[in-house]
Amino acid sequence: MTTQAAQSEQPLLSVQNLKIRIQMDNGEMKAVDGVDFEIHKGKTLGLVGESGCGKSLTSRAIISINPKECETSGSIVYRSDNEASLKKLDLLSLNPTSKQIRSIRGRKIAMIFQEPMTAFSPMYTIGNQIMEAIQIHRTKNKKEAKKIALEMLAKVGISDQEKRFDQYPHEFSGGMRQRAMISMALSCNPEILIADEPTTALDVTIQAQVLELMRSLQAELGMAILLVTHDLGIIAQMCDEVAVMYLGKIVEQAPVKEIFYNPKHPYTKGLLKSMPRLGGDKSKRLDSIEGSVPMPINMPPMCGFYERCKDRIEGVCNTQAVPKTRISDQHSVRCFLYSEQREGESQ
Amino acid sequence: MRTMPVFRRQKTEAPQPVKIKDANYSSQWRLIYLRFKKHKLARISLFILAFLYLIALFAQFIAPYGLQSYDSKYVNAPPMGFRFVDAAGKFHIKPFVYELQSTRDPETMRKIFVSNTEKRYSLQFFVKGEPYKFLGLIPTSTHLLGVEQPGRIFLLGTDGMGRDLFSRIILGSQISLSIPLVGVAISFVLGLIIGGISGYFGGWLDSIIQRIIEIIRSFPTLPLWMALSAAIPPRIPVVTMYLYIVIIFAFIGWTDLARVVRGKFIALKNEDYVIAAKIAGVGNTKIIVKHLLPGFISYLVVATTLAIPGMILGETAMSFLGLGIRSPATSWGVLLQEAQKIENVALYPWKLIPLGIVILTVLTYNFLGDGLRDAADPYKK
Amino acid sequence: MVLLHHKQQANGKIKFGGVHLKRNRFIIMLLVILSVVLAACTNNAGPAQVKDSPKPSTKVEEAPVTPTDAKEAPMLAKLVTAGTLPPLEERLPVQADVKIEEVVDEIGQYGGDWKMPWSGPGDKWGVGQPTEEALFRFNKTGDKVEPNVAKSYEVNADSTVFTIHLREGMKWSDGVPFTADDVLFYWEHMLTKETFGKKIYDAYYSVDPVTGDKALAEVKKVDAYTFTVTHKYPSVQFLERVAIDNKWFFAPAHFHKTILPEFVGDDKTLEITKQWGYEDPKVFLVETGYYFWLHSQIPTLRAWVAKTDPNSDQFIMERNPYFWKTDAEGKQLPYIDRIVATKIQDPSQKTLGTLAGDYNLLTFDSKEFTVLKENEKKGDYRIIPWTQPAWSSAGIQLNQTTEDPKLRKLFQDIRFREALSIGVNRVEISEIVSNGLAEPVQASVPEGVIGYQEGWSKQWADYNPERANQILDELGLSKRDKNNFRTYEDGSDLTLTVIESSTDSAAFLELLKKYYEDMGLKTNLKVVDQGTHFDMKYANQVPMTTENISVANVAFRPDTLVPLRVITPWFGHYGLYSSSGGKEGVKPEGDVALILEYWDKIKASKSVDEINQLSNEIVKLHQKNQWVIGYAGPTPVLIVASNNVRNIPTDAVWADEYRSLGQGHPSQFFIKQ
Amino acid sequence: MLQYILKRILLVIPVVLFISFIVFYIIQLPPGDYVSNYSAKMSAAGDVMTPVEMDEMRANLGLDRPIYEQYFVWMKKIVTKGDFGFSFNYNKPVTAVIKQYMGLTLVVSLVTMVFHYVVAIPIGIYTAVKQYTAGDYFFSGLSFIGMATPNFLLAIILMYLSYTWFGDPLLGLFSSEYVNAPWSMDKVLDLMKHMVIPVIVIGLASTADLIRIMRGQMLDELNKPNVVTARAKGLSEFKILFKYPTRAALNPIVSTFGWSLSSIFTGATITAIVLNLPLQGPVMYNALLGQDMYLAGSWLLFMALLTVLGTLISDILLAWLDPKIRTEFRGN
Repeated sequence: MTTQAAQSEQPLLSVQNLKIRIQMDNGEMKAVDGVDFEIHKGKTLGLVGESGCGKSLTSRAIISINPKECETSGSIVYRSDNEASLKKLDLLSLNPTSKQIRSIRGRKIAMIFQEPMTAFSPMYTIGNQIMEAIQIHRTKNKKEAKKIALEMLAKVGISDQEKRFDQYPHEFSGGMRQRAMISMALSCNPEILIADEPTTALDVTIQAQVLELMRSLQAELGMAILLVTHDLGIIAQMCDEVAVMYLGKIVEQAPVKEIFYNPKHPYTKGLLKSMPRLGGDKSKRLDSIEGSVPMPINMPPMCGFYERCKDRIEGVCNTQAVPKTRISDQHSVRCFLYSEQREGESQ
Repeated sequence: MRTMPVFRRQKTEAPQPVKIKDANYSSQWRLIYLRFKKHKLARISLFILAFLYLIALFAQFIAPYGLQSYDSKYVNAPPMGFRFVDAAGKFHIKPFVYELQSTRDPETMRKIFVSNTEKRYSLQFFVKGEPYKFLGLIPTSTHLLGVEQPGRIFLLGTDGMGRDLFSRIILGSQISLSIPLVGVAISFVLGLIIGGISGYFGGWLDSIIQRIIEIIRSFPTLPLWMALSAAIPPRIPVVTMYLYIVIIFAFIGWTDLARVVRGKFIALKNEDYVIAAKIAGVGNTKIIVKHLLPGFISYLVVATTLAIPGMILGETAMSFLGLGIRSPATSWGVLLQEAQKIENVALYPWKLIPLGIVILTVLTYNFLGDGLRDAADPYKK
Repeated sequence: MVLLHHKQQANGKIKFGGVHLKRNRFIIMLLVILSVVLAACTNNAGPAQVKDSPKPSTKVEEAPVTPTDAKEAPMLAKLVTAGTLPPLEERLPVQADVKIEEVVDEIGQYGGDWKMPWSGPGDKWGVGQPTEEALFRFNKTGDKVEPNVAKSYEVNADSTVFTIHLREGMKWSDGVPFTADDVLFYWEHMLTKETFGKKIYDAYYSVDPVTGDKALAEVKKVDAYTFTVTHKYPSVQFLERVAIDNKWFFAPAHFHKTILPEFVGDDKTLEITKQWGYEDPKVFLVETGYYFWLHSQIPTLRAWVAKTDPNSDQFIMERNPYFWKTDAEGKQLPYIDRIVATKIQDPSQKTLGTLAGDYNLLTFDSKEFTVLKENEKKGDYRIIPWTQPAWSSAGIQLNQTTEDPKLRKLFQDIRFREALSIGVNRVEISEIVSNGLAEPVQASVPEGVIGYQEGWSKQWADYNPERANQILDELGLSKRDKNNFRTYEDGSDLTLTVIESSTDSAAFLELLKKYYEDMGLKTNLKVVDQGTHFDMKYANQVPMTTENISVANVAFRPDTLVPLRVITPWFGHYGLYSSSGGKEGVKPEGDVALILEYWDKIKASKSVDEINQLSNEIVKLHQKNQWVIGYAGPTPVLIVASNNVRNIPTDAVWADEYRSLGQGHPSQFFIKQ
Repeated sequence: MLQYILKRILLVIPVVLFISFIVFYIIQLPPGDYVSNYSAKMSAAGDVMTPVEMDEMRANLGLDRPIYEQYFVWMKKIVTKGDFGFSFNYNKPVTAVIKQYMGLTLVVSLVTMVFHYVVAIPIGIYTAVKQYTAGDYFFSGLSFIGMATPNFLLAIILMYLSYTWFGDPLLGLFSSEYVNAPWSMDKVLDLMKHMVIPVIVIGLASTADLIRIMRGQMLDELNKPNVVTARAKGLSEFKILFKYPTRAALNPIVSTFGWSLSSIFTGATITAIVLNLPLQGPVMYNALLGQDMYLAGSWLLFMALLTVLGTLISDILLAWLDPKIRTEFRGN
């Protein structure tokens, strides 16, 4: 993990008050309810939370590829570091099928997905699908595009690139497919790589190799990474900064060390406790957080974690929206335990 | 398809079961039902179909007249509705209908129908009429609606022999709504199994089945029907005959579905999850049913709903050979066949109403299929 | 093209995936324009070609208005000036021998096409009968024959020697003279040698009044235009019977000499057969010998000569330049230039084509009357009903020799037939089956036809179900099975089976089944294809069927009333007994045997009155026994003619013997320009 | 792949031969034969044939010999002399009859088939992409009407409407004056005008199935993750739609594509009869009805060949279209 200069530098991408609402039969689901974070050059931000907490929707909203049922609002400001024309651009303001957003997708902000098998179309060779992005963003000439693609395949550690280039997704193993996915994403050397649970579908050994590959590529190409996962182990290994999400909100955000050694929010603590420890007592059952994630539909203003929180304060946590409290300049938490003002004065 | 298993009720191994509070974890079918309910059009279609089948069930009771109510006085009469206000402007609570008198235009010999405003016949319910067996069991002769004797009510007009078209449509629905489904089901099952085996096992079994399919497809059906029409005993009940035809249709019709199922199976059989199931020792049939079939439920649903119109109308092509439904029994196909004369299109257009009914049925089946297709598709958010 | 809207982002911001309503209206508007354009181009293509004066390149362009005194069609006048055709005088027979054809309304104009629908070469008689030119043809009233191809004839006292004179200077359609040699050739080398698949016709035999054995006539040539036919025994109706059986008693000798095996040898004939595209010489000789009018290569005496291949979609016959008839003003007939027979495959096309004016002269069954009458003005045509000598338009024939002995006894019992007759409401049948056109009467010889019997049409014609049931009980059919159907006395099952070869009479049979079953007689209806029905009739397996009797004069054509061979369902295998000379079939007794006796007397009778008297006896026997039950009287055949098609008689009789439309002498039909 | 195709082509010959025998047997199945049909028609027209004449005709046409003998004679003639036998009805060699109707049949069938695929696939895609919008209902409704209305009824209604509005019911393929006229611009225009109703009748009915199938398949593919990946790469909606979901959706359509080969040559039979189109379908229909043995037999042999080849073509297309199957072949 490379430690970087202080936050004073301009962030590559700053997400402010992102809200995603989905019209369901029985009301309006607030999948993402006011999320703010920033992505900095060369740094990795981890977005962690149980499935269904809105982390995937948040990551996909950046390049607005969420399905049409999602009504997205708020602002995602992108300040390109290496392209003059894109000094300051609110991605959400762009029309999802417009030329502008398309020039950013894959070229400036790339994405890799959880299920490599279904992410690739079975009908076309891996080479064809990789070249596609290159031919849109970098060069129209086929030979040149193929050369770049082969380079990328080599860079991600795939051997015998010539043969592999003409093979189909079903002829690749799980790990190799994910590597091909990464090579595709990075083929136009984007500034930001969004990785939506990149290794969940892989077994542990391959997982480590892929993560190691991502770290080395980050070091070499200097792109920022937004890593979406539910696996705290990966967070520890990869991320510089972590944002814990619960029920569409970021409940705690801090540098990775702070989260692991000085967790504040009861949910974060619960998550950490349920992680298997090296040398832990094997006979004892891992304790898990009681209850399950409620559906964020027509939720009254209260803390989402209230039902399952051991340290909840009756009358406070379940009566009003929880404001965000800043513990230190890099560490903030959304919980009344740490908020001085209890009766609703939000910061 | 992959994520479908996720919804499956988790078999928890833990000693004390985790308390499941709300409906987040429900069985796959319940989920499909939930999403199906969301599908407005499919719900309406389901309602219409249920209504049609209800009428078909109580056809004899609902239809005011029977199949053999020939009446030369009312040949090719236009539809007539109920009235509330009579010629003198007086309003009547009970809707009524005038006595229909028919004369012949001396020059064109066309039947002219004039309502005689003096005689009024009011609507009656549970009126006495053609004897029949209610649900095939209880002999009775009460009909749902009718008019005072000797008045006649032809809601949708009459056909070339003076029979009430409204009654014939309803009575025809008994056959046209039931038997074609048998045919569709048979060809569906055959196509699925044979196509599946051919696609799944491949190799010599596949080529044999493909050759059999080719032989069946190049069968000339016409001589078959002619041989059948000569061989069928005349007194055979209409329904059984129609059943034979539909079964034969099914035995010839399944090849299309089999071809597609084979194509799909070949494509899906090397999917990881299928191989995983194989390794886990799951039996072949279970793999086909549990894993492969859900893979293209949408095509199956669409193909089934598409086969229905073909089956409903199938027997009309045979009627000129003396096969198919023979008078006095009737079906929608027969009604359409009878309407197929220039004079009907030109002079008696109401005889085309059965066409509207068949289209309605086909529409509802297809929208129902649409609803099912969407509900069963896990990827649809 | 529909998908292109994705690209335009012109009006309105499309939310991702979902499309604003504005965009939808754009698509629907696009579609509407498209369909309007499509309809427009079909629309203006339609009327742009004004219906009645299409200008296709091939049609002979209209000659200037023909001067009234021009004696030949402009089409031929052009060929005469071009020298490819000899002048009119050389083409017509000598002045005295030209046949003057009286016109029905007025002297006609030349030109135009007779457009008719036909269903291909199988429908050969549809074109064959109207264009036929027989040696002798039936006169207007249909009781006597008049010379047609023949100029005149003399008969000796005891009707054994017939001298027939031909027309001097008359020529075949290829210009070769037509002489007595052509008659002799036909007699010696074709008819007696049975080269065209037909046995020697009955008409050419005379019957010894005493022994009944038959003797073939002799034909001798007197001079180039006269020949005699000598019978051993008197054959009073020889000319009428020739006009029925053989009709044309001549053949183009010069043509047949080039193809008959007798002249060119079998292998040459085989070679010619192959050239014409046939496989089997026998079939080839039938096609050229009997159905010659379909082939352009064969010379004919008819008013129109075949031009195109009968198997193509349009069969065309053009006027015969050497046609030997003229109208009273000496103008060479026929007036109409061409017959254009367009192929159709479904009866609805005949109706639609008539409404749209695609066909200008054709015939319909009375069922289509209402549709045709309603569109008479719009279609600019008129409907001319011709009466038919049919006994009924809806009826049933009970096979008197049906296989099942119990059923045969029942069918032969006159009371059973009476019950079947009075148990059916004829008014209802007439209203539904014939739209009220047919009279609700019994099957009987209609008024104005030879053999009409007063009051016959009322016999058993009333509707009296009680009386019918009473008769059936008297016949011992009182027992009923569980579904209330009558059984024989011994309780065995009684079923009436009606076997049909088409679904045309489906409505009539449905009603009949209702009435019969109301009387307790279980009735089954079965439809089989034509071929099977024919075989079943031969094998005596058709108990009942719905064929109608239609005969102009039993003396001329006995097949429907006298069991001479297996053809008419009611006498079934009695016919086989006669045709097999008593070896097979069922021996007729009672009145049926009596009919056969009368027929033998007719064949050997000496005078026309004797023949008419005996024919009347046969018809009376039919009246007495009523083997054929009719439920609706005969309906007219409808001749539909465009209003510009003139000279069509309005009061003629439509019968096979009078060659259907031929009775109106089509060569004098004309199209008013 | 090539070796697989060769094996399949070799297999075609025995299959077609086997089918030809079954077909030959089935044509004879109904009671009676061509001669009884022929004599029935003749007696309706007044010339009655005696049983003796009928037997003589049967001997002439070789119908009195046992079926397998007739079959071998026929098959031998085909193999040795390429002579497909003789049509009794048309009194012409079978090949001549087929040639006569082949031209127009191809024109009509190809036009309707092109209409079928060119219209149905885009509409299928459109109704999938725009599911539950006015466009979707409009096209689905249209295709249902086409599917639910029997061809013969739709044809008559359209002809009658064309008669009432345009005065010409557009019977057959040419107006009466063009039937025998040599080909000219007018004749082609006239043909086009007459093609409108058949294309609508055959097109509307047959496109309905394809639209529904295409729509169902597209709905499946549109929500697949690989579409999201493509979008994440910055492809335009248009390009995504036609490259990924469409290609995958074509799988079921391709697997029955081969069989439309035989329908090209017959065209819709019943519709052709009702619209009076001089096509191959009705000719064969009547041949079967009248048991015109060699004509029907040869034609069905030709159809069997097309069906078998059609299956082969479909298999090849299936392999070419779906890489998984292709690799399976390359594998074994």
